[in-house]
Amino acid sequence: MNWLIGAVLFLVLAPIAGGLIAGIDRRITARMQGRVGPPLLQPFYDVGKLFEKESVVVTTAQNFYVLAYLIFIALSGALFFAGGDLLLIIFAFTLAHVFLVLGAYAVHSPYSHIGAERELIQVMAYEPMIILAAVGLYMVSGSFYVTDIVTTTIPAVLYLPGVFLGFATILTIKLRKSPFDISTSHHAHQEIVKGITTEFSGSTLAQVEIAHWYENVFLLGFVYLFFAWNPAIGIIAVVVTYLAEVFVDNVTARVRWQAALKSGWFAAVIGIANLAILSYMMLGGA
Amino acid sequence: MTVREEQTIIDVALENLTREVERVHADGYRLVQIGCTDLGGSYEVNYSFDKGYQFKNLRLTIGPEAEVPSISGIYWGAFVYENEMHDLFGIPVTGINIDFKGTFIKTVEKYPFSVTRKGGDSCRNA
Amino acid sequence: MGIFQMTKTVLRNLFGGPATRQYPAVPARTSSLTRGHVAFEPSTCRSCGICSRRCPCEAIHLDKEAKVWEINRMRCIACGDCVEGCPFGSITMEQTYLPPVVEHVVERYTITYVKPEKPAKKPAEESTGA
Amino acid sequence: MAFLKRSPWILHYDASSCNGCDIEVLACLTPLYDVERFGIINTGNPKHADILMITGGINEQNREVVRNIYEQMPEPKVVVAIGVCAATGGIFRECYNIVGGVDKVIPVDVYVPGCAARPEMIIDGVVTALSILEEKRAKMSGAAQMKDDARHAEQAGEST
Amino acid sequence: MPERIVVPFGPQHPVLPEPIHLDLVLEDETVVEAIPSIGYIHRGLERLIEKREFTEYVYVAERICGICSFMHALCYCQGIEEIMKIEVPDRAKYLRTIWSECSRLHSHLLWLGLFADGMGFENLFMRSWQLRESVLDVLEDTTGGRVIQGTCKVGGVRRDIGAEKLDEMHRALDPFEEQCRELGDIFLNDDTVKYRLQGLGVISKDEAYALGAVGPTARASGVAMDHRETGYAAYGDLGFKPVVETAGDCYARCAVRVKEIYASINLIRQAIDQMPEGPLDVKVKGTPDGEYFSRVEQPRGEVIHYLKGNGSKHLSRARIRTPTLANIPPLVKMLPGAQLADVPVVVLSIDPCISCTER
Repeated sequence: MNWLIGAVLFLVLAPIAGGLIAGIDRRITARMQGRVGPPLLQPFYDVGKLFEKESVVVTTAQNFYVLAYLIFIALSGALFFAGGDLLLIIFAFTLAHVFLVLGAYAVHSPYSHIGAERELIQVMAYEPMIILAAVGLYMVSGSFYVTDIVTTTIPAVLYLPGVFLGFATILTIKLRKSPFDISTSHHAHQEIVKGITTEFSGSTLAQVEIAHWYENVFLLGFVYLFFAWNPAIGIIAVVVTYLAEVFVDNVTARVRWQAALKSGWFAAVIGIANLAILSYMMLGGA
Repeated sequence: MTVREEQTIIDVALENLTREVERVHADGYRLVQIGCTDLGGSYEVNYSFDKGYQFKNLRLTIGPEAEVPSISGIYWGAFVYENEMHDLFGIPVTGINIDFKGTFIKTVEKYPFSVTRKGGDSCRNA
Repeated sequence: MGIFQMTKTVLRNLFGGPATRQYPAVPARTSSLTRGHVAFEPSTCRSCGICSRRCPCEAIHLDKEAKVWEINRMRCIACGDCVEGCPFGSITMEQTYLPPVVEHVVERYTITYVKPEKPAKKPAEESTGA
Repeated sequence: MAFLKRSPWILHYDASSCNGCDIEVLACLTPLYDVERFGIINTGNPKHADILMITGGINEQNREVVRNIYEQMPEPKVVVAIGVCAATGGIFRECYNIVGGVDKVIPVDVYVPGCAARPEMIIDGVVTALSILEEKRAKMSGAAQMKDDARHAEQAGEST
Repeated sequence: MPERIVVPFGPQHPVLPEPIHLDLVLEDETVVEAIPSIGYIHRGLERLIEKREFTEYVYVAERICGICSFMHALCYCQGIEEIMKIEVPDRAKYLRTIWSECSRLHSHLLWLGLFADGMGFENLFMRSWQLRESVLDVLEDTTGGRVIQGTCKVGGVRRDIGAEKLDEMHRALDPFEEQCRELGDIFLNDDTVKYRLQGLGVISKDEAYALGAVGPTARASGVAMDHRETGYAAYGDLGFKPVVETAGDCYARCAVRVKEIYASINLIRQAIDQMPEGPLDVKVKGTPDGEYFSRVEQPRGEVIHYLKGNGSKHLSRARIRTPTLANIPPLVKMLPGAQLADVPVVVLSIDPCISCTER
């Protein structure tokens, strides 16, 4: 029952790994800014604190939506690490974000609503690319199942450089990093306050935070798929990709949502071009 | 290249105000500020203009009841000063382009600088 | 390179170590002129009252009869006007800052200056309270 | 379980200060002082904040704003008044539009003296506030007490 | 027909440390109309003149604003000195110039930081404020206060800067300038910064002049107006030219301030080189009787202190017109058409100092 072990391990370990990654991220960011930065375990303190706080419930629907968001994010991650179908995983993943947007819409705050709108724009921006990434991996490995993609011996990234580049671009959106941290951001100040999470507080916000951890681990897992033929290279690639994201976060200003949308689709265009060339080569070769 | 700054003050009557301001505007002056002074029985309103560091003041002296026409039709930006004039001094200004109607600066005491204010400005936190 | 203009600064920060002054571990940076807080020497004060008249915040209160000099720490802006004005050097500016408090502080000193003889040195009475 | 002490999130509001204390509060976030070392984040969102830092005295128009922000913050929370203006109105005390210190509108837990308060003093103020925050949390998780009770009791416990 | 929503912007808002309130009418995310409302920090400082003697009021003038604190005191003192016909010693004038320019440096660096923060460029914010700390250290070493200096007084200055300290400052200027230029290059050349700033909040030269814009806001639109040209304090002796840009957008306003930082460093260098010896102050006798509009160029633009004395120890009127108040009409004209994401950037581009504005 390998798949069950993978799923359970993910559900248990991902929050720990995600929190640690967030902690490392914050420390590196601080160093890049010439500061000392918070303790490594700071994200855990934050979430722990949020559970200690009084929960100001604006509407009960909000709690339901946020919980659903957490569950679906965890589910998509679990499916992924269980070696499930990529398309199903992406569907669950998208559904999770729909719940988050609904949660933000459930409260009456203009900032929250604008944040929700921008989150939807983000979904539109990254969705094509994420599907293309799945298609690309399918073309290389011949399967949509993560189990098959991981066990393939073909160096996927060599066939899919454009897809990987596009995926790295939308990764910036997904990790909520500058320049695309338009709907909410982990640090810094924003014109829409905290955007989509403005009205969440206490344990609700903590759930959003944990969902982010799951999400980040899942996304890094996705990055690994491109390098899956060699685990060592894969892990290095994941680390380097993440560090590059942190670096980009620190050397750019936030752009407007129009640019985020354009960048997402531009990434998709690169991806499509890559796939077109690939299929031409494969057809030619066949 | 130091420019010597000069300051001139010209008294104007209320009925000539708009005309005088228009003339200053036509001369290419920019509006620097509008400020009032409470003379204890009447107000002194200074319309200050500047062109190349030459400082020109139109001085209007009015009684507490007089209404002042807005110059925001000539200098669009005059509304900030005119609203302030209304909120702090209680001088009615007519025809401001963006009239906040007394909400530009909210004060506990109404018209804290007005001539009709007598005593009553005790320090409440002593 | 237009897009990663800040790279140099970021890399220098990353590898050059943080610029942070580790405050509670390292004492606060002050200079000889730093206006921290006003200190009072009760043994030299001749109750002239210049300080309390000059104070722009009315933080200083002098009771000549009771020989009490008070400073309301919650009003004092540490401008140093009283220090400059004091003809007897009873008020000085200290470089250290006052710690945060949980309620208003009025410091009260009893003036111990004795008129013709040498100023007697008595320990300053100090009480804290709102 | 004292996570609260390790992760105080700050909300800063400028009531009617001269900017002196405001910029010093912001300076606390910057590399030389870096309060993130203590897990402090400036959230800018009352719903996420634990510590409300107020600079400047209360005037007529911001009175409601300050109260509103305070009420939006979830319990437990503390208020730190920064600078003498926030304590009593300072040099502006006698102005016609100044009502007085922040404590005229909402309960204040810590006063940081100074004009302008320095970043080091502000850090000290936050550290003082943390222990009060912890006490409030302990009260909250204890017997179901009225919020007002907790507020009074905490003042008695502050004399350390 | 896009839906119109009204978004209240401020008074408590993370991007703006100060409470300014704007009612933004949005169509999707585009601003159609912006109505500012102020008054959240109105204190009524002008009337404090009734309670403070004219020499004591300097302390109040300093606290009109904690960022341009020294310049407010300077403007006030120069006004009184003009009314009372006091000739300030040369050394005091030079010291005033040095402190003014230090204040400008710290104010501009502070603004650059906030501006970067408004664009979501957190690292640049940190870097600007890190550089600003070295200016604050100099200010603290020479005046005793980081943000409120308290050294200007009617008739001169209260403190001297020793020859040794002047030397040290002079030596520190070169490395400091280098760091500032590196910072300035990021603001002026980074693509994401340019993307956010160029073509945003454009105001033409004629418009800027007609709306009464002052300071960097006016100079960025090509209006060459800088009060330092009138040669108050020691500016008359120093080579000085206003920094002017022509584009009139947020990028130009940023560029003006960046270049003013270099200009300020240069001015400080010159002032230290030419520093005359002599007394620091003259004794102030009598009381002011008369009126004067004292004008000084602050980091944000021209500030005016209208002072009117009646021969008693208390002035009869002090009217303070601060640069931000004059820049509000241009701001109201700049906002429509901007994206919601750009609102903080546009608002910050005039360098609003609400505390000054509302006094």
